Amino acid sequence: MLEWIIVLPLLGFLINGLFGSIFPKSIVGWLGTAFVFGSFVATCFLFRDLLTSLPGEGSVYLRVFTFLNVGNFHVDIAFQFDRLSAIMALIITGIGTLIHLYSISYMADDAGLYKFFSFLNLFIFNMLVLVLGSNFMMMFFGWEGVGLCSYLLIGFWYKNVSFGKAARKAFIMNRIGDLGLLMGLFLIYQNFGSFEYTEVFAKVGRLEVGTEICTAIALLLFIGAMGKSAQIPLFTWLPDAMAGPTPVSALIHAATMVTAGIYLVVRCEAIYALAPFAREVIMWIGLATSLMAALIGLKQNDIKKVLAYSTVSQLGFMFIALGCGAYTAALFHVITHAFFKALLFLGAGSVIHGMHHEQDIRQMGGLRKKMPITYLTFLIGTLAITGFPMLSGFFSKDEIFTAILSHNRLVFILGLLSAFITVFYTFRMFFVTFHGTYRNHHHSFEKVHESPLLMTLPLLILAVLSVIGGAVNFPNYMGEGISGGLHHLLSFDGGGRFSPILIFPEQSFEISHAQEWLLAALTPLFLTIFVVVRNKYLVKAAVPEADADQVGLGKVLANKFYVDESYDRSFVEPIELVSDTLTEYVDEKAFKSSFDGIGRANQYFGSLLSRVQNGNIEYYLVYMVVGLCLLLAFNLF
Amino acid sequence: MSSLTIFNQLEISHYIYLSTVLFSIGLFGVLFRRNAIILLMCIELMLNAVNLLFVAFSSYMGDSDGQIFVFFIMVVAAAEAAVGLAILVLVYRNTRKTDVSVLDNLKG
Amino acid sequence: MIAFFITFFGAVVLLFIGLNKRESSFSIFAAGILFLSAFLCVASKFGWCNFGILESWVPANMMQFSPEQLLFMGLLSFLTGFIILSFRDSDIIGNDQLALMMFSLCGAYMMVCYQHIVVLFLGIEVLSIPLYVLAGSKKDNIYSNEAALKYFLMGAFSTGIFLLGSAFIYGGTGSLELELMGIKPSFMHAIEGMPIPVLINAGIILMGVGLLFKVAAVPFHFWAPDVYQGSPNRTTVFMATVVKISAFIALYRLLNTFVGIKSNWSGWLSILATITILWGNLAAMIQQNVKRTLAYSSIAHAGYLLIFILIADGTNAWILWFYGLAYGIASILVFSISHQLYNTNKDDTFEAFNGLAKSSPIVAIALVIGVLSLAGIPISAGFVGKFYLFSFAWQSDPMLVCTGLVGSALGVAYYFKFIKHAFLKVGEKSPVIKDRGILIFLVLIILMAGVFPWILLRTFF
Amino acid sequence: MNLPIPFLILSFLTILSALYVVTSKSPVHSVLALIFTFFTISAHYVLLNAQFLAVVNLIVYAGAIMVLFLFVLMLLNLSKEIEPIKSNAWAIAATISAGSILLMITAAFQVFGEAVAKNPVEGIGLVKALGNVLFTRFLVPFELTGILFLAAMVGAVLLGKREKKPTELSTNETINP
Repeated sequence: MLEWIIVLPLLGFLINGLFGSIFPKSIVGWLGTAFVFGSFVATCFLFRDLLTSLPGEGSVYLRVFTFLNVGNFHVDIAFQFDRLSAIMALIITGIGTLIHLYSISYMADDAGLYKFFSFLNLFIFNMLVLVLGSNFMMMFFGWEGVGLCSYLLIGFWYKNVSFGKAARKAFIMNRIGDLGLLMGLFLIYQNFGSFEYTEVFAKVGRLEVGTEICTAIALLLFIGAMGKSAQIPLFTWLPDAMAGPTPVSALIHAATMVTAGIYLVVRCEAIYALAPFAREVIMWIGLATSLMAALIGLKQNDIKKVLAYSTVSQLGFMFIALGCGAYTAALFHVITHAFFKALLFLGAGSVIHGMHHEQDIRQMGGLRKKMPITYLTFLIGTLAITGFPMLSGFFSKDEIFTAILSHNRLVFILGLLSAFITVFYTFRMFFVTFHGTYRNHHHSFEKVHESPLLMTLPLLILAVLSVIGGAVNFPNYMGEGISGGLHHLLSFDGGGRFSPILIFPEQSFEISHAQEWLLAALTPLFLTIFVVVRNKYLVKAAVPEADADQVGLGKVLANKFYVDESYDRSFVEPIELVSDTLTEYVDEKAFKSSFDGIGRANQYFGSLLSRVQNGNIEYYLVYMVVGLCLLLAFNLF
Repeated sequence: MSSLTIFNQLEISHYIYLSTVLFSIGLFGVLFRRNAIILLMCIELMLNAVNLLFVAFSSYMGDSDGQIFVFFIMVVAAAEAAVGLAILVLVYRNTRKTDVSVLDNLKG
Repeated sequence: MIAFFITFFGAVVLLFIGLNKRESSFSIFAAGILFLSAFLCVASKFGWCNFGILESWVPANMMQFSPEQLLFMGLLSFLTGFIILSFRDSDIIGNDQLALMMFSLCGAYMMVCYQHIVVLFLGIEVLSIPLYVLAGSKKDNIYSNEAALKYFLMGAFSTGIFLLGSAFIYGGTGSLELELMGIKPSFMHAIEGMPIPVLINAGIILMGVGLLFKVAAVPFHFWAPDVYQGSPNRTTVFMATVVKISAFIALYRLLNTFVGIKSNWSGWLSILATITILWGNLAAMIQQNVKRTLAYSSIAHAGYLLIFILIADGTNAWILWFYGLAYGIASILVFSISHQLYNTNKDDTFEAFNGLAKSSPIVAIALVIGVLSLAGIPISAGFVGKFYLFSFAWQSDPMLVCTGLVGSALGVAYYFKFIKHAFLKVGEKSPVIKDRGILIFLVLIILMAGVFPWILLRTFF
Repeated sequence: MNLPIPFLILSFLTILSALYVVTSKSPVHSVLALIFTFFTISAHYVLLNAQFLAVVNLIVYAGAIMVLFLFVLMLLNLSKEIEPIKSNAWAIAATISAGSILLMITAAFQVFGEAVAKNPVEGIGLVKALGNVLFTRFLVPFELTGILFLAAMVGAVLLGKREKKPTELSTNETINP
């Protein structure tokens, strides 16, 4: 069964890739979807076995063949279906199926439809290799593979426009991450003599907390995670990646690929457990990323950019949780985030589709009348991401905050701030898009239409999942969720459960009653922000400023209520100011320009080198002799 | 034999210095001149400096390998000169020049 | 030795039967001879056949035919066969050119199995002299002329440097035999506080420079981009693969003799390796011309292989063999596709690849696999080669490996240009790609070596 | 340092003529100076008891290779060509590069000395001795030079012959010494 999970998407890739051009268009999409769905069904079967099996059993190990076996090297092509990979595989194939389904309709007009579906299938295959591989090499294969697919899919619509710079930037950032990952892998091999998870973690288990080598490996692997999961300072590629088709953004850049970094850290939990310093670093970087991305998200007007920054921000939350040692919470948030972020992206795609490829929210407004299903599902997604009580996001965020609270108060407060800002910018986007009046001058309001059933069906399914997704892992005081929740699936209780997961028992995050009250008291605060945003963007129907005239903020607002003004002065304006500053100086200037700078430096050095290569043999001879002189001088004296 | 008596007075360092000087003169010529034929000649000069050094070592150590090597170097130099001059004539046919600095179309 | 005979006499026969005729059947004949010679090399390695009679008159202190050498000779012969086969439709096919390439291959054999510096020297010259001619074989093309002249002048110059080095070594160690050369310096090194004579130190550098010129290591690489660009495509790919690999084998065997005084030469060599990797990759990033890009990429690959020279200990030559195979096959693949595209589009920039995925998807996939192998992305042979290389080097020189990794990271940026142009851009013309069979075969080799590398290595080593 | 007079004179002449080769304006003068240099080098060979090589050097280099050079010079009518003079910067660069190689090597020898044992053997430079070695020990490389010559010959023909009429060879470049 395990082999089918992996082989089916590959088959889909090959069939569509090789023969797709001769198939009729209608078949191509369904074919691609069917293969992923088959993979999903296979995953479900295996997962059922896993759930019903006794602790410590039910995981499947499949060794295909030996990849390298020379000298001391021994690397197998092998797959392992354990509880962690099961959860990831379910997300990948499940959400993947829905997004394939959605794409059939969304991409229907595209000439390269078969290419699109074959790339998507290839992506699913690589992602499955990443999470199902039983050793670090397999993970690395998948890691590189998803990078390639991401590159191909981002550029899918770029046909004739040159995107050299953006691509190069994304490239350099991802390669810096990969470099860290590779060096981490080398260190692992050097110290533990194997790449196999079980062997490595067994050896790691004998080390002591704080061992330097563990810290080094943990940090290097985290650099890899930074690149893939878009953390500071390697995050700016993700917003740029939104240039790809929307289903791609939903699948790769929100639900699956970007969570590979989280998977990596959870998988290497044994190493991170011994490296408290590395965890601390992860936590602070996650916090910084989450805050900064949220602030930047406040001022974005492109609907996909808002979602992109919110993805970065949510990934930051997951890393905060990992830094606290709350692996279950992080994974839980991966799951719920996959639901609601895929929902939001697909909803945004539906809006873009309905608006004839308009992505600027300032050009929208009042869409709720025209697109009721999209509106409703988008509302659910928005509520879920903001942590509205009893929706999926509420439970996962609650769990993360519980962990943070018992770990570090300062981080808790700052994280909370970030969560508030999330509420702010998500609802801002929501209200501006769906409420108010229609503001577009290019297309008349009549032309705006609801998307076809093929697109709304995945939205509805995802909306349901976003509502009930929290049930996967109810907090303890609400009783156990499905089969005892994720804790049950993942944790180690000494009773011979399957060991590769969480070798060290996860600490339980007990909080006092007072603190529970504190958490409970947060709900009104959320509501306050909701009211503020509602007031500004719905009641007063403020339109976000164009990028050009961001100065006259006060003029836009009618001077209705004093309380509004005070809210604005005390709350909105400072935040927006910070956001502006961040967008303008930190994101644009510091990060973008520093990475552009790397690109430019490459360019500069490259052109310098090519100027040396001036075509004149006399110069070449002199260079050679000078080189020879230097060598002699270096060695003889 | 008079040459033997002279040989007995010589030190190997004299020949090392002499060959190095000759080699450097050839090298200087290669760097300094622009006419491809002269460049070729300077390279021949470098090869001769090496030959001299080989012969000197060979005589000093009483080992014939060095002199055989010189023999092979001469052989190769002849073949190289033939091919080199053929290339030069070819270039001359197309450009009417033997100045190496004229040919700088390939660069970057 | 049998490879020598077959290759040489094959070339002579080719010269006679093909007088003044130009037919592509000569290419098939030549390739057949080369595959036969490759097969016989492998066969005599496994002892399926015995050519002891031929080899008995070769003194062991001149040339040596150990299993390792046989495999290297087989590899070179195999690669040359593929080069000839995939460039059959080259616009100037002459039996004389094929014969020259085979003579050149004989030189490469000598560089592989030399035991005496005379043979190495002759090998370098037999390798180079036909190449000077082949580089200029487009006689009415000014670029080809320029390439020939540049290659010749710089090659002859580097020969002079190499010879000065061998003279120094001769004086310093008293011998020109590979076996005996290393004895004296290692002995002297073993004695505490005894300096290694200048003659030997300088000799190693000068000889090394002569060979580093052939492998195009910075700063002796300046000929490479220009000559690669100006030469006919078939010659370029021969230079980029067979010449480079054989020069590396020669360098490896030469420096391995002086392994006793490794500390004397490992310092500057690792500096050169670092510079070469960075230089090659950085300069490749801004190129628009496909051949120049590949030329700089081959310089970068020379840098990676210099890392091998630094970690070679006489038992791990299989890394070089495997890397050479992976690099050679991938280069031939990419070069031959770009050659055929050039024939259609008359455009030697990346624009020639536009729309390849649409017009001929199979070729585009072959291109992707070749490029991924050059870039060292998993499931391709290039990845496995790099992986072996870097993991062996990691033990002794982590800094160098980091440089190598940075270099490969930079490299992906320009290797993906191929994929970008082939898959994401629209082209007007639909190129005619012949010989898909050969392309697919090459792809299969890359994938086979990339997925089941150890079967290959277990079979041969 | 008591240098024997013949060595001194010969070395002086060698270096002087070599310098003339690289500095002379006229290519023909350069060729003639180079031939003279070869003569002096042959004389050095005699001093070093390498009589056979002394003769071969004259025959091969002065007799064949340099004639080839002269031939090409005459053929291309380059004897009068005044080479464009390079700027002083080039002269300085070339001098510094070549001079530093020279200095580097000689200085290294000054500092560390060289270790070559003097062990002359009577008569190794004679034809008989050399021939004996060449056709026994060095038989294989000797045979291999056959490949070299064949390759050089084919190459020179290939470059020299005219494209249109493949049978007609322009004779001058195909001469092979």
